[in-house]
Amino acid sequence: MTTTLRVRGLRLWRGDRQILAGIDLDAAPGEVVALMGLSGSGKTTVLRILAGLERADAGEIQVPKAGMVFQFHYLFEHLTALENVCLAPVHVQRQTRAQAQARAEALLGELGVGHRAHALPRELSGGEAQRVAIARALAVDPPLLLLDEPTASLDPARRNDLGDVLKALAASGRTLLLTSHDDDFVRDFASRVVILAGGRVVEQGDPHQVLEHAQHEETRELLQVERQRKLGR
Amino acid sequence: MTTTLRVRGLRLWRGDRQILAGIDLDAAPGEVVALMGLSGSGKTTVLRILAGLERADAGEIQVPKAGMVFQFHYLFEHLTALENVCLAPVHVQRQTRAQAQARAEALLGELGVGHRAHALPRELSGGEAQRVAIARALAVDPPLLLLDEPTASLDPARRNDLGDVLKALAASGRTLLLTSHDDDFVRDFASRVVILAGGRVVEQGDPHQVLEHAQHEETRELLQVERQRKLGR
Amino acid sequence: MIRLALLALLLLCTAVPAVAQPPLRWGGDSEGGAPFVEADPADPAKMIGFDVEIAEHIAAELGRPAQFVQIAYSSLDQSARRGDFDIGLSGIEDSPGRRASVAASVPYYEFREVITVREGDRERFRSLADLRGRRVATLGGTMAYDILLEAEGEHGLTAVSYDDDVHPYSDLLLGRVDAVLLDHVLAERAMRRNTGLVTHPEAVAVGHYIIIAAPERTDLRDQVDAILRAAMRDGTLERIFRKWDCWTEDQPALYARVLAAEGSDAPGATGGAPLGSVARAWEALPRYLPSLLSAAVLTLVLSCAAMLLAVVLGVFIATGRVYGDPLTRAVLTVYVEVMRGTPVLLQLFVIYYGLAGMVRLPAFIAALVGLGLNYAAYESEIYRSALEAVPRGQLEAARILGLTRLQTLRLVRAPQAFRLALAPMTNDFVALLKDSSLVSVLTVVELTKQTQIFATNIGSWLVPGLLCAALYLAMSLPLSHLARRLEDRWKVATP
Amino acid sequence: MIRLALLALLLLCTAVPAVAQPPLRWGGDSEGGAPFVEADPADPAKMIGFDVEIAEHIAAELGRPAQFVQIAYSSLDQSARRGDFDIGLSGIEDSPGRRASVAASVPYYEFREVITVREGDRERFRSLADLRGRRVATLGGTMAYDILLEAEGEHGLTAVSYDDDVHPYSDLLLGRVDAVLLDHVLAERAMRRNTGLVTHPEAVAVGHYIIIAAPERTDLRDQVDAILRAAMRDGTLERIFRKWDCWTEDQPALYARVLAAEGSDAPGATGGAPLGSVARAWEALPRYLPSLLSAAVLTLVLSCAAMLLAVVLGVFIATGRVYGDPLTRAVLTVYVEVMRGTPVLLQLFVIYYGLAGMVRLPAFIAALVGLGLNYAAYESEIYRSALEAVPRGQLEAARILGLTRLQTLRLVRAPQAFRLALAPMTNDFVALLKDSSLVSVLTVVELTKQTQIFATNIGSWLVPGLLCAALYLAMSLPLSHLARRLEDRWKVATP
Ligand SMILES: Nc1ncnc2c1ncn2[C@@H]1O[C@H](COP(=O)(O)OP(=O)(O)OP(=O)(O)O)[C@@H](O)[C@H]1O
Ligand SMILES: Nc1ncnc2c1ncn2[C@@H]1O[C@H](COP(=O)(O)OP(=O)(O)OP(=O)(O)O)[C@@H](O)[C@H]1O
Ligand SMILES: [Mg+2]
Ligand SMILES: [Mg+2]
Repeated sequence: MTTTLRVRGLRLWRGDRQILAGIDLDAAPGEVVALMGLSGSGKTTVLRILAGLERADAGEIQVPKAGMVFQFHYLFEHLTALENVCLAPVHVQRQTRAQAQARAEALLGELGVGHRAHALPRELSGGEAQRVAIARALAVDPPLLLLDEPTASLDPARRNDLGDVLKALAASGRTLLLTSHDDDFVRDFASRVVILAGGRVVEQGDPHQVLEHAQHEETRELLQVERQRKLGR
Repeated sequence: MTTTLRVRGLRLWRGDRQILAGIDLDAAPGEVVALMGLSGSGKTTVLRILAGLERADAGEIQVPKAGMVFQFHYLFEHLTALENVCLAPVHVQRQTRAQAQARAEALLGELGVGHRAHALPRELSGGEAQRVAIARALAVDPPLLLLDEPTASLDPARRNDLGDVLKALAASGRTLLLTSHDDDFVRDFASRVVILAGGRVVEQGDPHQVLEHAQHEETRELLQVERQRKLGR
Repeated sequence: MIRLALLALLLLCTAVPAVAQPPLRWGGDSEGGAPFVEADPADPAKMIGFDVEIAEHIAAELGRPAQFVQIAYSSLDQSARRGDFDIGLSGIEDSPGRRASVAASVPYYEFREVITVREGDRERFRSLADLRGRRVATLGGTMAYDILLEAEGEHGLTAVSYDDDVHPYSDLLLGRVDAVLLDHVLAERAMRRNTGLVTHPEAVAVGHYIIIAAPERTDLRDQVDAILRAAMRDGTLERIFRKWDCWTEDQPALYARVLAAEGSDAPGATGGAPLGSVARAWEALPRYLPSLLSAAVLTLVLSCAAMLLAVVLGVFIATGRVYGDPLTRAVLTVYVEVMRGTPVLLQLFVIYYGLAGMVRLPAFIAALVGLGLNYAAYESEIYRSALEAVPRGQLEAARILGLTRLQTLRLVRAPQAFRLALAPMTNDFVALLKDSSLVSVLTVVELTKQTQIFATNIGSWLVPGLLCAALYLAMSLPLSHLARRLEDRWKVATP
Repeated sequence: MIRLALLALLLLCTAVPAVAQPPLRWGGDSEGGAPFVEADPADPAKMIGFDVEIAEHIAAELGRPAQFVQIAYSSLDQSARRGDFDIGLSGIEDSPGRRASVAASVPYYEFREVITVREGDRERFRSLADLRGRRVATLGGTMAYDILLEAEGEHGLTAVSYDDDVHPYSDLLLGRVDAVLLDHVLAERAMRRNTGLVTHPEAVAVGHYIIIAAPERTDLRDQVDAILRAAMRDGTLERIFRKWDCWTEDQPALYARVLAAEGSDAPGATGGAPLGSVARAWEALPRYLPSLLSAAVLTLVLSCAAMLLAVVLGVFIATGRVYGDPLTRAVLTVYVEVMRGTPVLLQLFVIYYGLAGMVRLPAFIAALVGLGLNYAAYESEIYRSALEAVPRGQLEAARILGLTRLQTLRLVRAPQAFRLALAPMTNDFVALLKDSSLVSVLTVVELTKQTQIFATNIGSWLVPGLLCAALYLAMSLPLSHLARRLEDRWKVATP
């Protein structure tokens, strides 16, 4: 198995709080790895370090060029949805404008926001903006794609559409690393789940296995109330 | 039943797109009403109109003073989490600073972000910011509380904490109107669900009833894939 | 702090007039010299001259001690309106404009406007008509100057105005001008001072000296009129003028006219807005408009070019300060602080004179470079701050997409920063239009300088000032308008 | 466009000197008058005077035609360095400072510094020591002025410097000063012009006239030296000075010394940086520093007060333009455009003179109000733009919490806008420090004006200019520093 992503002993402090206390993580082409953990457990931080937006205080990282979808989309405010998606293909990949535009329109359509292509970010609904941001990341087609809570603002229908898109991408040899609070989504679309707690990876493996029969205290805590609720129903 | 909120025939156009095509909506003290619908169906728009941030093109609205939690939190960037929560109690409700601060700390603690009270918004994780925003809205204790996707960035554990807080609020006579994509959350904590589609309310009622035995095509479409998936599992 | 407060207090106090026994404060210009007002060579603390004696006579008649107040000749009207003195007399010419803006007495002396030329030209230049194509000097703000402006059109001569009555004659001797038109009193004085000049006795026109007071002091003016009339009747005025060797046969006729008009409304006795001087300025306007307009064009070209330089340089400096290594940043910070913190005037001097050893820049280029370098410091600060205000998320999104730093700057950061920088930039451009007037020290004649020339020449700031303001406005308004339209367009894109 | 281009071209061309047959261009100031250089009253195109004859003699010896270039006396050194002429002579005094900054010839004339007083004071004031507590006039930038500055400390007199050599004597007659110290050539000329004055023949000091050239033209200077020496030997110089009635018995002794020193190194013949004049200025500095510092304090007080007014008013205007009804907005927009678009100088005039009829503001207050009102327009634009750049979500969040508009402005919008406005505001404050110099037209003596007085008095801009720049910098740097620290602190809060 060719490892695209290899992380060993990632550590990070913020002031005197240790956010990451030694994270080990691997991901190979074809995998959809889901990072789960309590809010504030450092999921976003891990993705940002992998994307090169932040520096770890310690640790080894081996990472290919990565694309990223941010938790708060960060669309370019002065450009329309379509222009947002076309920017990198035209200026980084040197595609012709027509070529880039055609692909962008296809992507936006696939994610169900084709009809908002000419809207500015501030004119989009939360879920629309989220999907435009996903389209923007997909347009450059990076070998590793980092998605931070891509399902947060999506309704169940859109969420499954996105799941299908991601699965297809993985099947074509990309590596996907995403964070999510949605255990249903993770169960349905991730090939592996990684549970983060106390700045460490406490458990990982097949989503069904991990989420239904959590071995670790922390995993149970994360899902506990949820499970109690499900049981009590 | 005293109606706190009464909306009739709400209509809104954006350019030549009709976003709202005649919404009727009621909510009484003690209710937790969940607004569901596809991304882009106008949920946020309805809340914004009720909050007085936007004007409808037509319709009657009868609405008490409302608080609101935004889809993208909109914390005051120059103030710490605690200062964000204290601002309105001190300057609008004329509480003493000590009084406001004590209550703010309690609220933040209840929502699990007490340890981040002195962080600036940009130093918070997505879920932390979301919860600070919720605390800010709760601090002024308005008779009607509008929450736009309050669960979007929350993990299952935090989500249930929030659900309990909201239920308690309703029990004390507040009216709650929230939007959500999370059918589990709605099922567990909403007293009524309202399905928005094509700019209209297509169905409403008890969440279990509506979500399990949807009468309308649009509701089924919204949940369809989800249900198929659940069945197929 | 105490020292500052004292200083401020002092400044406040100096402007508050002391109120004691009321002497008659009379204003005049002792630089004007004999026979009007001058310091007594024997006792310089004492003023002598016919205007002095008339003022003292009036004070005596009013039963008040006379107190002299030194006022520059060209400021007499203004000072009268400000109330810096009670009455003013110093060879002040009668004119409708003056009558409209201050309270004016009856005329007390009649003078003739006469032409003075070099001895060699005695026969060639006998009248204004003979002076076609020649430069004719006079004192700005006088009737003589108005006559010359008229003659520019009629006789094709060039009027040259001076701020004093000495240099017209010395420049006549030097050959810089070919004739001087001034009143016979000044001309005679000049003849005494200089040899080689000759004055034609024929009057080109006649005028009168009057006494002025603040517009609202018509009571005082009426008293002065009564005293003057009495002095005409009883020979007091004649005695004074004879003593100063200024008595001419024109005076009895003038006195007769003044005394005959007693009781009837004196001309312009009504006061009111300074319409007269405005009218005179409007009349002169067509002659000045072309040079004002071309000065405005120069100002605009200079400002645009300098602003262009400032913007380009400012962008580089700002980029360097945001992206550069610590050394680059330090060097650029020093540049900005020094250029911004020291007067541009000094910088212009350094560039024009200081660098002359290395490179002799033409004045226009030196002005452009000086203003451009100075404003670049200001612009760079605006851009730096605007660039730093672009939200980090926008830059991170660009970076993650693989945009280079330059691409990020060009495609994401600069477009968003520009919106923030637009208003301060517009401010600076509008300010630069006016600041460019500093380059007049480098002999570049731009709008302000040209206005000054105009104002000196017609002897009033009102119309030239308004016109100058209007021209500056005409340059800045389209700019503001454009900036506002751009802003409005971008506002749509604000989250 | 074509017209603009032509204009620019024209401006470019005027500065490029024509290169043809090489006449000897010699610079002098014809305003200096006889017996140095003046226009021939008989033929004003011709210059006459002993310096003219010496220049023509040198040109003849060099086999080149002589061509006169008019240069203001105080600019002679600067023009020499710029290369505006080949040699300069016009009663130019020898001094170490001058020798260090231009190429200087051997002395060709020795003069005595003498004291002139009013006839009545002949016995009272015989020496500088007699003039304790008195005002003594002279020409700025001369040796005499240096002597007076020395005497200020030693004899407790007050040195008063003038830009020309006429007014010291006329003011002496007027009693504004009690004595004049100048060289005997100027003194004698003044005695001929004025009555009532008397000059004591005793020399307070002696000095020499020299010929100057650009620092690098030592070749030319050496040729001039050779010609001057020859002219000393063969009596040419004596003949010239006798003709102009300036020959004195001091000259043969001078010539003997000059000729004896031939071959040995002439003093300061090495050229180099203008250390001499700098040294002289440093020497004069302690006398000027107090007034410069208090002028700087005045500038600072005025600027701070005006900026405060501008900020407060600017906040109100910006608020009105953002929140006001359409009429308020329109009125405020007009205010901003007019105040911003027209020169502040004009506005100061209107406030000081124009409003004098309604309210007579003290100069300092008028200056403060004028600058404040003008800058308020600029500040308001900055604030308006910054207020409008605050993200809508922040305002909506405030509104939903029940904050009033004013509370939102105060607690949310302004604090976030201020960060954006800080850099342009700092720019404006720093600019205002310099712009406040405009108020000198209202007779307020601030830093620039005081520097000018200093520079005129010591006859050089170098040290006063640097000092002035340093003082302005000293005022603006703490401000910039503070602004940057504030910005850094806020940067932390940027999303
Ligand atoms: N700039 C910062 N300064 C200080 N602390 C920070 C900063 N950014 C993040 N943190 C803290 O680091 C911790 C991890 O943040 P991170 O955003 O990685 O959490 P997360 O797992 O993504 O949470 P969520 O699910 O809420 O998005 C949080 O407690 C957060 O408050
Ligand atoms: N300012 C605007 N200009 C134009 N269209 C807008 C604007 N704001 C929202 N819209 C459009 O109105 C529709 C409804 O938006 P709204 O934000 O109410 O959707 P939503 O139901 O909240 O969706 P989501 O679940 O994605 O948040 C969307 O299609 C959106 O693109
Ligand atoms: Mg996160
Ligand atoms: Mg929404």
